[in-house]
Amino acid sequence: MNILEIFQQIKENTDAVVSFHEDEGPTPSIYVRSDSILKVMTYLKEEETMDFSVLMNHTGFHETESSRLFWHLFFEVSQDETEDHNHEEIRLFWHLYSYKKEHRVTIESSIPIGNAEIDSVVSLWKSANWLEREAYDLLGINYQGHPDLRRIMLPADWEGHPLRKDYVSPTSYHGIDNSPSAITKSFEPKGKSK
Amino acid sequence: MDAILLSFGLAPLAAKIISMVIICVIVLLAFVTIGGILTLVERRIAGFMQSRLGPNRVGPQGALQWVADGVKLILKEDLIPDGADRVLFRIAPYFCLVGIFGTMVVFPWGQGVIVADLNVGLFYFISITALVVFGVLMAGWSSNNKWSLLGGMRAAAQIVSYEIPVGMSLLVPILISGTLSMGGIMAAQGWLPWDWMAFRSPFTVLSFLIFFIGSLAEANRTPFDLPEAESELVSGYCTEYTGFRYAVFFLSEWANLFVFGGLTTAVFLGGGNLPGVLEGYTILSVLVYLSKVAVIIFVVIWLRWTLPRFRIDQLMTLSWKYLLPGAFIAFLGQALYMLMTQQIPIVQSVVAVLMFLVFVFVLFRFAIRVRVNMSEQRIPVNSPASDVS
Amino acid sequence: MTSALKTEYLTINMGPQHPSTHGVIRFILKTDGEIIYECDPDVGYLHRGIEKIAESVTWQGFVPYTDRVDYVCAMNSNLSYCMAVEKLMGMETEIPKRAEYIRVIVSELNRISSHAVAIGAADMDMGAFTPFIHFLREREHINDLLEMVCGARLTYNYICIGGVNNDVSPTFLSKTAEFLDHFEVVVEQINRLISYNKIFIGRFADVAVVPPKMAIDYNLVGPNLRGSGIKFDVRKDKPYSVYSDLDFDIPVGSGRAGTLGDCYDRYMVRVEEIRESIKIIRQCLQQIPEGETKAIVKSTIKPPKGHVYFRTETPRGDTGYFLYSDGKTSPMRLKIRTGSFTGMSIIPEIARGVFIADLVAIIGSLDIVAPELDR
Amino acid sequence: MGTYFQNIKDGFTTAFEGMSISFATMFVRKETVQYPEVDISSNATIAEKYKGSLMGMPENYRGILGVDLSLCTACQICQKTCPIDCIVIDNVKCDKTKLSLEDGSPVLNRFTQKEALKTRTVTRFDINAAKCMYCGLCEKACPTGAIQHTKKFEMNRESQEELILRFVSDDEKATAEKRASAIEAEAVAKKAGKAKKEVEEKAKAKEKGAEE
Repeated sequence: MNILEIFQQIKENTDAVVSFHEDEGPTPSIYVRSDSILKVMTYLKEEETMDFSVLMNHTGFHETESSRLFWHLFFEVSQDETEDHNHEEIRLFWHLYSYKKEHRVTIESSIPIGNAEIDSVVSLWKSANWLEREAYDLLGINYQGHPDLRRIMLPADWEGHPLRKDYVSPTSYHGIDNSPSAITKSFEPKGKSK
Repeated sequence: MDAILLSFGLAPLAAKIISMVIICVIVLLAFVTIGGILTLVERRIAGFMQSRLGPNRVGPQGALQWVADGVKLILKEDLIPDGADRVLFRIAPYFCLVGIFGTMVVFPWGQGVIVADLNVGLFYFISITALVVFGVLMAGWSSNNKWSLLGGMRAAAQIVSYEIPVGMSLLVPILISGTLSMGGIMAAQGWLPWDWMAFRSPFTVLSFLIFFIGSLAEANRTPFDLPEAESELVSGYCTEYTGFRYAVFFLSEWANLFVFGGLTTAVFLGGGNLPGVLEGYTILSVLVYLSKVAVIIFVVIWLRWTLPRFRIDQLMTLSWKYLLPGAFIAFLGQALYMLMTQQIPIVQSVVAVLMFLVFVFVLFRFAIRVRVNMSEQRIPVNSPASDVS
Repeated sequence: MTSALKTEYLTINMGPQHPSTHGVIRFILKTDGEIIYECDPDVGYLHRGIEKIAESVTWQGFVPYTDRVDYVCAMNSNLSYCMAVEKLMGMETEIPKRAEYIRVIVSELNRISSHAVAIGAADMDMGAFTPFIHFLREREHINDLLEMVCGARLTYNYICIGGVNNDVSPTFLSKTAEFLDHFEVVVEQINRLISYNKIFIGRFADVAVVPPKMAIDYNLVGPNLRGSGIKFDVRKDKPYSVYSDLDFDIPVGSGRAGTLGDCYDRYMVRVEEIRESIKIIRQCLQQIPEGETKAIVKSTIKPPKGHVYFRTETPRGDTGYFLYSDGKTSPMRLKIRTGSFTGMSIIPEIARGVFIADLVAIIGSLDIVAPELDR
Repeated sequence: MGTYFQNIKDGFTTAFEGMSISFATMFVRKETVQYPEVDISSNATIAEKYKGSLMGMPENYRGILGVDLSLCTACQICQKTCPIDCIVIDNVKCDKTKLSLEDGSPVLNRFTQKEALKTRTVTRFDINAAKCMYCGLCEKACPTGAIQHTKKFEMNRESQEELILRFVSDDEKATAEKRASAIEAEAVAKKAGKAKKEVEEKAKAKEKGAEE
C-alpha cells in the first residue's frame, strides 16, 4: 500500500484531521493535527490492512520561521491575521513500518512551542518510550500519558532543551567552567557567527 | 641450622627459636619469589596464547617485571576506604597468606624433603587452606563495597561447596595407600607413570579429574574465577584493596597455584619419586617434583586463557550434580575394584598400563589437532616482507 | 510463607566505570542477592550532542562526525549519512558504479571488523580473554586494509557525498582477497575456540529470551531482531546501493542451543553474518567495474527543502538518518536512530529475574556500543 | 539422563579443542610490533626487524597536518572547510606572483587547471593539533596542495599551547606586513597621484573652459 492509499484510508475510516503533504523532499508524509495523533496511530497499528507493527523513529525539531503549511487548513485564520499566527512551532515526525505488509509511512504533526504537548504513543509501541524520552529531553515536548517521562541523555538537573534553536549553552555547570579557552577564542574565525 | 647457631655459643632454646625464625624467613622469601615469578610466567604464557609477546621490557625477556610490579605495589599509598571495618580490612589479607603459607609444613618437595611429615598431612593440608575462605569473606565484608561483598559471598559459597568433591576424591588415593601422610602417599607410588595414583584404574582417573576441577574452583582459577570475575564484579573481594595489602592477596593467589600444583603432583602424579638406581639423590628428586608441578601450573594457566567462566548457579550445579556423584562413584568403584582384584595383581598392572595408554592416545590426538590449528593460523596474510620484494 | 524477617533489595550501581559496560553506561540495579529484580539503565554519559553540532556544520563537514557516532563501524555510518543526503538531493542514481562497489566492499569489511569486536567483547565478558585478542588480531588486518584505502585506521571519513574520496588500488583488492582466504579459516577456528564451547553455550543459551513479538514491539533491529527469528535485513528487503545485484543469505536465530531469541541466537547470527559478508566481498571483488569514483558535487551543497528518513543496515542493525533541510548549507535537523538505542531500551524488560552475570551476557549479546547509543 | 552424559562429553571435547587452539597459537608468529625499535613508517622499514603480518603506514596516512607555505595562496578555503575551526589564517596583500615549484614549473590549481596566482600572503597560519580530528577535508579542498597530512603522529607536549602549530614566524610576519603596508602605501600614492592628475586635468579643463 503506498502512502496515498494509506492517507485515503485514514481519511475515510477515522474522524481525524489529516492532510497529504508531498512538497517537501523525496518522502511524502501525512500531516495529522496534534489532537488526533493517538487516534490515527491506533488506527494504523490496530487495523489489519495497515498493520504498522514498528515505530522506527520518532523525532521533532524546532521550526523558527513557522512554515504555517497547514495552519490555515485547520484553524480559522483570517488572511490579515496571519502575522499573529507566525508562531514558532515544533514539528514532529513518526516513521512507521510494517514487517508483514512491507510498507512504510511518515506521519507528521506540529505543536506550538509555548504549549508543547502531545499524546504519547507508548501504549501502542514500547519503542516509543525511549524515543519520546529523548524528544522530551532535547526538545522539551511533554507527552501526555507517558509512563516515565524523565531526561535520558542529559543529567536530571539540566536546564533547558538543547535542540531548541533559542537554546543558549550554559557557561558553567556545577562549577565546571565551560567558557572557551584563550586558545579556542584565538581560533574563532572572524565574521563567522555560529 | 641449630648446630651452626649452637656453635656460636647460644643457649639451646634461643638457638631453636632463632633457627625457626630464619627458616620461616627463607621459606617466606622463597614463597614470595615463587608467587612473583608465577605472575610473570602467567602473563608471558597468556601473551603467547594471544599472539602477543607479553611483558618483555624489564630485564632480559621481562624477567624482572614481577620485581617492578612488587616494588610499585609496596610503594603505593595504603588506602582504607571510608566506612570500612578497619580491623577486618587490615587483617583479611593475612588470613589468605597464612592459609597458603601454612601448607608449607607438609609440602613434599621431594623424597624425604618435607618439613614435618605429619600422619594427618593431607587432612592438615585441606583444613589449613580453608583459612583462605575467612580471609576472602572478611575482605569482602569489610570493604564496605557491594561488589566486594558479592565477591566474598561467591567465594565462600564456592570454596565451601567444592571442598566436598575434592575431599571425596582425595579418599581414593588414601584408600590405595592406606595413609594420610604426604610422604606415605608419595611412597605408595612409583616413578613410572602407571604406578602413579592417577592411572591406577578408571576410578582413579575419574577421581583425579574431579580433584583437578574441584581444586581449580578452590583456587579461584578460570573457569571458576567467579569471586573476582573482572567483567561482572569489577574485581570481586579485592576491589578496594591497594598497595601492600593487595600485593599480599595477589601473592597468595599465585602461591596458591603453586600449592595446588604441588598437592596434585604429590598425591596423583608420583611426586618426586625416582627410579631405584637413583635413590638418594635428593636434588634430582626435587627437580623431578618441581618439573611435574610446573607442568600442572602450565595446564592451569593454559585453561585460564582458554575457557570462559561459569555462572554461579552452573557452578553449583557442576559441584553438586556432577562432581559429587562422580566422586562417590570413584570412591565406591575403587573400593570394589580393589576388593575384586586384590588376589590378582597382574590385572591391576594391566589396567594401569592401559589407562596410561589411553592418556597417551589422548595426547596423540591432541598433537594432531595442534598441528591442524597451527597450519590454519599460518595461512599467509598481508605480510609486509612479501610486499617489499 | 511470609516471614516476619524484614528484607530489602540491594541497590547496586553498575557503571559508569565498570569493565563490561562497553563504554560508559550505568545500570542502577535492584537485586535480591545476585538476582536482578529491577534494572534501570542510565544512559547519556557519552552524549556529545552530535545532533546539535550538525546544525552548525556544513553538509559535507558532518561526514567526519558520523565516524564518531559509531566508531566501531565508521564506514557504515559514513555510508548511511551520505546515502541519506544523496537521497535528499535526489542524486542517488548519479553515483558511479565503481564507487558503489567500493562502498559495499569497505562497509562489509567494516561490518566484519565490527562483528569481530562484538563477538570478541561478548566472549571477554564471559571471562574468555583469548578469543577477544584473536579477533582483535584479525581486525588489525582489516584496519590495515582500510588504512591503505583512506589513511586512517578508525575514523575513516572515506565515503563522501557523491561517491568515495579516492579510488582504491589493485593492491588493495588483491590483499583483500588474500585476507578473506585467511580469515575464512581463522574465524572458524576462533569459533571452535569459543562459540561452540560448552561452558560458553551454557552461559548464553536460554538467557534473556526475546520473543519475536517483543522484538518488534521494542523495534529491535539488525542481528538482535534476526536473533528472534524475524528474517528482515534492509540490505535484502529494501536494497540500497548494489546489494540487489549480490547474492547472500540472511542468517536468523532458530533456537540453536535453547529457546528462540536467547542470547546465543543473537550471538550466532553475528557469527554467521561474518560468513555472509565474506561472500558479499568476494562477489564485489569479481564484479567491480572500472570507472569514476565520485559524481560531480559542489564544494558547498544546499539540498532542497525537505525531509528524508533513510535506513541502512549497519552492524548494529537498521540505522536511520532523519534529515531535514531548509535549503541552507547546514542541516536544520539531523536525527540518528541507532541500533544500540533500541537494543538498550529492551534491557529493563529482559533483565528482570536474571543474574548479574547474565546482565553482562545481555549487554554483550545485544552489542551495545555506548557512543552510538548516546550520540 | 542422556543430556547429563552428553553435557559431560561436550564439555570435555569442546574444552579439548579450545585448548589445542590456544596451544597452537603459542607457536605461530607473534603480531606485536615493538614500536619504538621497529620503524613503522612504511612496509619496507617495518619488514626489517618485524616478523609478524601487520603492515606499515601507507603513503596516504593522515597524520599531523603540514603546510608548504611556498604553495599557499592564502585563499582560506581550508579554514572554511574545517568542521571544527582548528585552522586560522590571517593574510595581507602581497606582490602578484605566480607560484612555482622548486624546478621552476608552474603550480596548477587542481580544480580549474589554471596557473595558481598569489595576490595575498599569510601572516598567520596556525593549526590547533590538539583539536584537529584528522579528517582530511582541508587537504582535499586545498587547490594547490599546500596543506597536507604528514606521516608524523607522535606529538607529546606538556601544554596545549605547544600543540598549536605555527607555520609563519614573527619575522616573516613582520616582513610580509611591512611589504603589505608598502604596497598599500604605493596603492594609496598611486590613487592619490591618479586623483591629483584627475583634479589637475579637471582644473585644466576648467581653465580651458574659462579661457573660452
